[in-house]
Amino acid sequence: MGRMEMRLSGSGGQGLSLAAIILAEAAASEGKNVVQTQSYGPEARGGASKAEVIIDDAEIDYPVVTEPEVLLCMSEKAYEKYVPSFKGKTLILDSTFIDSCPEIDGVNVYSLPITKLAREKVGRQIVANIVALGALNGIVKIIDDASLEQAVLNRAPKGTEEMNKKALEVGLELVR
Amino acid sequence: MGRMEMRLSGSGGQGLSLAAIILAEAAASEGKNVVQTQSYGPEARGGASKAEVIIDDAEIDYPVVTEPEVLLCMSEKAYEKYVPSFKGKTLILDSTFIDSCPEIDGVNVYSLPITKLAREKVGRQIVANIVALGALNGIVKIIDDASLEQAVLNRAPKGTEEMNKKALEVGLELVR
Amino acid sequence: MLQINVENLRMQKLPHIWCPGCGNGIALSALTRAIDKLGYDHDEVAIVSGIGCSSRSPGYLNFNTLHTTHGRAIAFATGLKIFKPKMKVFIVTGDGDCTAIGGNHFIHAARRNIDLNVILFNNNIYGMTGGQASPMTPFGRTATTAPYGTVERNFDIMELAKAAGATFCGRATAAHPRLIESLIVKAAQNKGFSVVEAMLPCPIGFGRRNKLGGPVEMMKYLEENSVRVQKAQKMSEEELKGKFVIGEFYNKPAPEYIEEYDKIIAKLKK
Amino acid sequence: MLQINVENLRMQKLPHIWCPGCGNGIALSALTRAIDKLGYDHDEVAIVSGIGCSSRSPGYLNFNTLHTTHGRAIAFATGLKIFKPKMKVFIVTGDGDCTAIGGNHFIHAARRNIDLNVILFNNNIYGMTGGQASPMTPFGRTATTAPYGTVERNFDIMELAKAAGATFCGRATAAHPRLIESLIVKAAQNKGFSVVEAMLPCPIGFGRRNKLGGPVEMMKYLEENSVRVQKAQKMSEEELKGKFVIGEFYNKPAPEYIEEYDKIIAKLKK
Amino acid sequence: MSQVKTKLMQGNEACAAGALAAGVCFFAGYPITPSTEIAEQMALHLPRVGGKFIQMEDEIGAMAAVIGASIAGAKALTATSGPGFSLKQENLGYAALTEIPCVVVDVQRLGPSTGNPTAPSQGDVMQARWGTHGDHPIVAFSPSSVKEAFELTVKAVNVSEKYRTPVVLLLDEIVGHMRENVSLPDKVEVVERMKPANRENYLPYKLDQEVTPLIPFGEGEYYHITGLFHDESGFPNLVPELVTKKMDRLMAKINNHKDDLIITDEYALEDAEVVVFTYGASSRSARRAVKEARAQGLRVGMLRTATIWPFPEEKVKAVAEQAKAIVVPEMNMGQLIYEVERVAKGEADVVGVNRYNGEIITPEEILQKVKGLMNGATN
Amino acid sequence: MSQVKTKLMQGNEACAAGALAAGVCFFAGYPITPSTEIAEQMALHLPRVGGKFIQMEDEIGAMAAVIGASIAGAKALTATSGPGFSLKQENLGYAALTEIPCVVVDVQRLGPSTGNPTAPSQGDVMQARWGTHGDHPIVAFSPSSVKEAFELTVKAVNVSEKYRTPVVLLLDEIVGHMRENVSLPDKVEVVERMKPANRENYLPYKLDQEVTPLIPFGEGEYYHITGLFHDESGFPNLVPELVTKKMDRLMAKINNHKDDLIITDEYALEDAEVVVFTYGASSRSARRAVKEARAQGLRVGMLRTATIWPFPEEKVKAVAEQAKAIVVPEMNMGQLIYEVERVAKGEADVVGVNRYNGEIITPEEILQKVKGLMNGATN
Amino acid sequence: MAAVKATPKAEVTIKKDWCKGCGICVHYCPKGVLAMSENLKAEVKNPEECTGCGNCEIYCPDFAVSLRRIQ
Amino acid sequence: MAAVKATPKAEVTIKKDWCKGCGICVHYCPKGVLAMSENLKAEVKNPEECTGCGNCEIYCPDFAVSLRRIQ
Ligand SMILES: Cc1ncc(C[n+]2csc(CCOP(=O)(O)OP(=O)(O)O)c2C)c(N)n1
Ligand SMILES: Cc1ncc(C[n+]2csc(CCOP(=O)(O)OP(=O)(O)O)c2C)c(N)n1
Ligand code: SF4
Ligand code: SF4
Ligand code: SF4
Ligand code: SF4
Ligand code: SF4
Ligand code: SF4
Ligand SMILES: [Mg+2]
Ligand SMILES: [Mg+2]
Repeated sequence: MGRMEMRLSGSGGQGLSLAAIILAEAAASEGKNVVQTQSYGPEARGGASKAEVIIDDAEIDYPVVTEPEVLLCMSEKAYEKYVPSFKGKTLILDSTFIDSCPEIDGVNVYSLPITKLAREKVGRQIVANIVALGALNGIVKIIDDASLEQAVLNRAPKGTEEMNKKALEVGLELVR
Repeated sequence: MGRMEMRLSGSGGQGLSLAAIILAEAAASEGKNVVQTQSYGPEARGGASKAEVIIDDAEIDYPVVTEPEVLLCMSEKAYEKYVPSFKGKTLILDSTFIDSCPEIDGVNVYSLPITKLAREKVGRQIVANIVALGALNGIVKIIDDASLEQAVLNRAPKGTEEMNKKALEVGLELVR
Repeated sequence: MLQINVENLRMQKLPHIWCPGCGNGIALSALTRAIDKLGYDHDEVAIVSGIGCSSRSPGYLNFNTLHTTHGRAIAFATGLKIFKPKMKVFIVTGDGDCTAIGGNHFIHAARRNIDLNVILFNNNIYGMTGGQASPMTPFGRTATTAPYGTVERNFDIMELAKAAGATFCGRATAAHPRLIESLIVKAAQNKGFSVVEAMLPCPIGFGRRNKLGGPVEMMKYLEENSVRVQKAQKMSEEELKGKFVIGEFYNKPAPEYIEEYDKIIAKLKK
Repeated sequence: MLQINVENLRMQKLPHIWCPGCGNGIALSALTRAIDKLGYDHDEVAIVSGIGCSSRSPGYLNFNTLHTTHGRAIAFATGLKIFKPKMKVFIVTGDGDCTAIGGNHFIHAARRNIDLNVILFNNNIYGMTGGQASPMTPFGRTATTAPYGTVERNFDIMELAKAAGATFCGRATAAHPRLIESLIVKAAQNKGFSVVEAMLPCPIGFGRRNKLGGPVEMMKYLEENSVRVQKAQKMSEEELKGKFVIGEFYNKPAPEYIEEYDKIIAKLKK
Repeated sequence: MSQVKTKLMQGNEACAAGALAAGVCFFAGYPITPSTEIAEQMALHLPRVGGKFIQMEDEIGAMAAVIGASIAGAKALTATSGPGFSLKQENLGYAALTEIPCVVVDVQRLGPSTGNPTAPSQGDVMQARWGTHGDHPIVAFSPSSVKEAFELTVKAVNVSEKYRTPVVLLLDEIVGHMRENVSLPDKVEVVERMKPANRENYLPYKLDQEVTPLIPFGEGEYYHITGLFHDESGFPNLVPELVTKKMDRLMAKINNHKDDLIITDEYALEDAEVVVFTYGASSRSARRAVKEARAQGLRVGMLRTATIWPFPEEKVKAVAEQAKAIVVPEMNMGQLIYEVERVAKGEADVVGVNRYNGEIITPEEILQKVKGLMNGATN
Repeated sequence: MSQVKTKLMQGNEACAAGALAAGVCFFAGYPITPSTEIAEQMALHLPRVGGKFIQMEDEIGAMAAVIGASIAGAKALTATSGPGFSLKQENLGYAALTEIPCVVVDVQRLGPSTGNPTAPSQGDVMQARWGTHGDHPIVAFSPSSVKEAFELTVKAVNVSEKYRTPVVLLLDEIVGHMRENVSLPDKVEVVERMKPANRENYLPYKLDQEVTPLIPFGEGEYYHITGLFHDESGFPNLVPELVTKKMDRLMAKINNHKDDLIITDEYALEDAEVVVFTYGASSRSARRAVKEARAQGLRVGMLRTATIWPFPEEKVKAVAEQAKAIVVPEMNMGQLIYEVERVAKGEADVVGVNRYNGEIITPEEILQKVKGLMNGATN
Repeated sequence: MAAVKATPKAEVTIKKDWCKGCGICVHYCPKGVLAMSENLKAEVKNPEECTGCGNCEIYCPDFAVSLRRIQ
Repeated sequence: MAAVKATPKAEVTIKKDWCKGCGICVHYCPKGVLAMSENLKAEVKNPEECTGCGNCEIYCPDFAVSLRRIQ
């Protein structure tokens, strides 16, 4: 596998950094090289924030995401900020917050009710990030489902394992 | 006149810096170039301290006294510190504090009861520095007596003018 | 708006950067209302801050505004005020900014009794850097740098200010925004060093880690545990445990630094 | 010597650099006697100082001695003590060192109630740099940087220490060397942050410019204007004007920082 | 699929892990972005290993406490960023003169002043050398990956103990905040604080030895430490001859051990006409640029240094003699390039690629500059 | 005998007198040897002219107060020495970024750390350039006589106002403490703070102008000042393009005006084979050495700079091209020599004469080094 | 007593763009005039109950609530 | 009463080298045992009056006074 760049975007409290970390950890557990970064600071408060992952079989020199192949947007602001310049292949939108579903040449656009389902099917809006992870991997399939589940469980606070597993499944379901 | 270097040495409270300043101001008032420096810091407390003057008709570049022609010592410690390396012509010792009166080749040594006379003839030990000034200039005669007196008066706190004038005279007397 | 004079705000800079339910906005609102009540001109007011979430306040206020370095707001303000005494100077500062790194400037300005008004936005935590313990984090509370609960006692800034020489001291909470406002008015009216402590919820940096609930729960907490200073005087130390005493603590004029210095200038002129 | 144990002194470093009649020597002497009374080993004692005339003290004391940077003695000592709690740490610091540039470390160490003993050599002036005003120069006194008399009020360091959280506070003067000694003993016995203020004559930097006479006159002045704290409590503010209240001000144990931290270590070990 | 035992780690975390691995048992700090995670990690882990963490009232106090703890025998570390690094300078100089081992981590962010607290920079490189007043020895390392953040922290602690000197570790926001998969060694080589062979007449500052073992306070010798110039026993002594000897020894203990201190690596250097000289996060871009250049058949190489101070003069000199041009990419307005220019003595053209706006330098920018020079060079 | 109207003055006094002559009306400081006389003079004189003096609780506060007063419209100055200069660094960077005029006098003493507080040094020369974190513009002057202490203080105040930038004045203990007879002008050229021609839409940080006039607080415009990167109006703005523009402008406002900023003088340079490059008190020794060399028929010259930063690159380059060798005497372990080496690009040998023990360099030492090089040169 | 529709004393407006959904105004409104909407913004539910007490405006940390007195 | 010569309780020694002549010991000696000499150093004038109170040793800022108890 060559270099693969992904951007998860949304707003401050949505847990996208954690999602990116889990994604990176899952990839690493499979022997891939990974770099994970995220935006910090005031821009991450209120405005749009992002977390990014680079996965590569080879050593990763340049550690910055410039042209992600996959973009996840979970807020209106993130949509406004990152979609216009998107040149990748896969665009995933959380329709709970984003009404529009644009048609872009060469881009597969998935408009999914991620947060809504987290609330309705898992019962906790807070796991929307895991639902998103499930959906994302369901689409791009860079990581073995089992590896991803393990990575999610490794990071799940005690007592929330089942809920997180459920969330991951809900996400996967969404795109199966 | 060529470069003339003088060192006034003693201990912390004896007012030798002031004496050096007056000397320098007197010389400056006659159109000479002067540089005045002094030792600072802990060494000036307790140990031997010094104040130095360079007088020259020409511009003074190097501002440090290295081989003074004139050395005044007003304490035992200063005597111990500065006399051994003295290579100049005129050595003035305050016999109030320094018992020894060495004979050194090519050096004119003056052992004078400077502080004693300040106490006895002017009534205030504190003007010993001015007495010393009078004696010093009486010997080396670099400055016009009137210029020196004016310089002393310029620096004398209000009400002490007469006392300082007297002190200067006592010093001059000593070597006349 | 009815109570808030929008001319005191830089509307084009809003919405502000603070998190949902952050108490800074409540105190900032009280400050604008107080300045309005005081009837100052925009140009005679200076708002000076250090660094922190709270210290971003000046940017939203329509006066001369100065965002300095962490902990140094009072020192910058000292120079400003001394050189131009006609300025009415308010210092907006966080508990970290004012009492950690800035503690020395605080006690010295108090000692000099220089005519500055410190509005201390106390959220018991370092908000901007993500929830580290501050000198006003209560003993036992957790923070990212106190994962097992802080073992440090916190300052009682009212006591400290008074002991250092402040001549007006008062405290309120976000649950008492009208009290914040009236204390700021009184602080400004005091010719000398004045301190108003506003206890504010930081749901993100403090509340979450300490399981204090969301913004509303934190407001309730402040409300329920506040005791007026008059009532507190009649309560035992035991009864006061865990309570926040609010109200006017101290108000006793003393010679002000700039006035005293001006006396010297006047004397020398003669 | 009879009362002074010369083993506590570095005799080969004496005579010290201080001026004739400087009060530092009197306080230093009291400190050696106190340590002697406390019965500490040489090697378990650390004396830490900042920069100033008074801060040269450690060089003359036969223990682990640390002469740090201006104002930072308490912060250095904090690291030292936390890492090696068995050390008995005394901080010798001047009024400028401790309360001007070092004020913040002072109030924070007090807040933490860390087991350090601050012996504040208060000569009301910056001695080492030649007589500038300090935060403890009394209002109206002259100094090289206050040629027309200082317009700043001075700290009452007992009040400040207490408000910041110190658990033992006491004051004496050079005219009461035995009181300095006994206060230091008590300070050391207090498990927590202790402050002993020793008011000392600086004939050169303070006395001369303020026309207070020579060493003996300054000692008399201290003697005559001192009032024991017990007596002071019965005096009016008016009567106390210009007086120095001496004695033990405050002695009330509270949780000590290192002990509290150790509890966490112990808990984690389980 | 095979499970590899690597760990995803943030640079700041790796730094904390390195500190713990090297035996650091005391941390004093004051929070500041983008370094705070180091403090947070130390707060979490130190009490578990019986060490001590304290959040001080400011950076000055933190630096002081670290020195105080080191004097008591601790391997001690503090972490900060630009504004805090500025505040630590006075006490950093104290540690240098009094020869107290300690490590200061500066996770560089965009300055000057508050600047942009969350943006990367390499703007404190010269400050690390010249930030405190007066001449003084300093050692500074700068990692360019998470793994190296771990390794160089271990090295920094070891060097500080071995040479009794403060060591600066210059991270940048990129290396500090990014996460990479790393596999860390279970054990690392650790230099323990030297103990004197002979305790009789212990002199903490022997002049005929580059480094005298430091006996901690409270361990049998009681002596004096001062920031004034001092004699061999540690007591104040301002005699000029002694001062000269002290300063000469201070500098020699670093300068005589450049082999031990200077860590560089080379890439495609043999026949390079243009050499990219690089360090820190920028070297990630540089490496990619050089790879790309080689792929295009250009004779371009790279010299990366992990040691900022002492500056790798010899290596750069050799490169200057070999190459036609040296390209120096830096996330600042040109700092280490001053050293490169000085050492190159006009033997090679020296050209900077600079970003000072919070963005990382891209491989393309470097490549472009290199190509420009190649064209020039073949003319 | 004719009475000449000159005055005996200490360097520190002359500095204070220069400040007053240039219109300084605010001083905040904290005592430290060997700078304290400046504060003492200001305490004495400022209230007489309606100005304000304050002794702050520390150097950090002093620097802050000076900036605060300048924002209120004061020409403001502070004075310190090494340890205090280290503490002022953070706020010095704030002044640089926010473009607040102010002057910082550093009377250099022997460092590092407390070192020897009463001994002279030129050890803070690099610190003046690199002491605060991040890139920033700086101007620094260094006088070599009492008269020049006066003149350069005036210049420093003027430059700081003209370019809205902090200026550092590097005295040394020798120049600060020695007294010389000087005749000072009754009046000096004074740059007043610029007033904007047009007040409408006042922008304190216009990008299309090197320097925008600074309207003091309380004089009709109310706006925002921050140590974060900011846009033309002064509000925080971290957009990279803006940051680049800001930084470029900051540097350009100094670098484009080197003619106005760089003050040097030459002595016997025309046919010189060996040139002594010098500054501060050391140049007094250098001058004597060069005189002596010329008296002995040696082709030796001297280039003295009163401006340390920006470094007089052009002049040094010219000298390097002309001479066989450049001798750089410094009361430090070699600091400005780095710049000389860099600029010389190997065109001339560059050799230092260094003292770092509290003694001034003697003319003999310099002469000896020069002679050695002459011999080498004639071989 | 027959249900009488109250006359509102003030008109409340919520700036949706600025509202961050903290719920504080809702908590401090003594009359239940305000409520949180589905998308987590404050909204005016029972305008007629408003007594014009001003709490909502004063307590809102985001300057998102405006009152206009109704004469 | 006939004059009886007192028996000193302690022997006082002044280290001339360390004495800086401040006069404090003289002031605090309750019995006038000490006095200042011509050359401004403290000296023991009336050794027999010494009560061994210890003031001189404790008050001397220069560690220049030593007491030795006389048994
Ligand atoms: C010298 C320096 N040290 C540290 C920081 C990092 N810093 C920024 S804000 C802050 C603390 C903020 O806490 P507080 O003052 O309570 O304000 P809040 O964010 O809670 O409103 C710190 C430590 C800094 N900017 N400068
Ligand atoms: C950072 C720094 N600022 C200033 C100084 C200069 N300085 C040395 S001692 C001193 C004050 C001494 O006053 P105090 O602490 O009262 O001690 P004293 O000499 O009176 O005993 C000052 C300002 C310094 N050494 N370092
Ligand atoms: S972190 Fe806390 S103080 Fe900062 S904006 Fe968020 S809630 Fe407010
Ligand atoms: S200046 Fe004052 S404090 Fe310093 S040694 Fe002299 S008398 Fe003592
Ligand atoms: S003014 Fe009072 S009653 Fe009306 S909506 Fe606001 S809080 Fe409710
Ligand atoms: S208080 Fe303000 S921000 Fe909070 S919910 Fe109400 S309108 Fe929205
Ligand atoms: S011991 Fe007492 S009585 Fe004897 S000499 Fe000393 S002070 Fe006087
Ligand atoms: S007290 Fe000590 S120093 Fe002073 S006169 Fe007596 S013996 Fe001498
Ligand atoms: Mg806070
Ligand atoms: Mg003092």
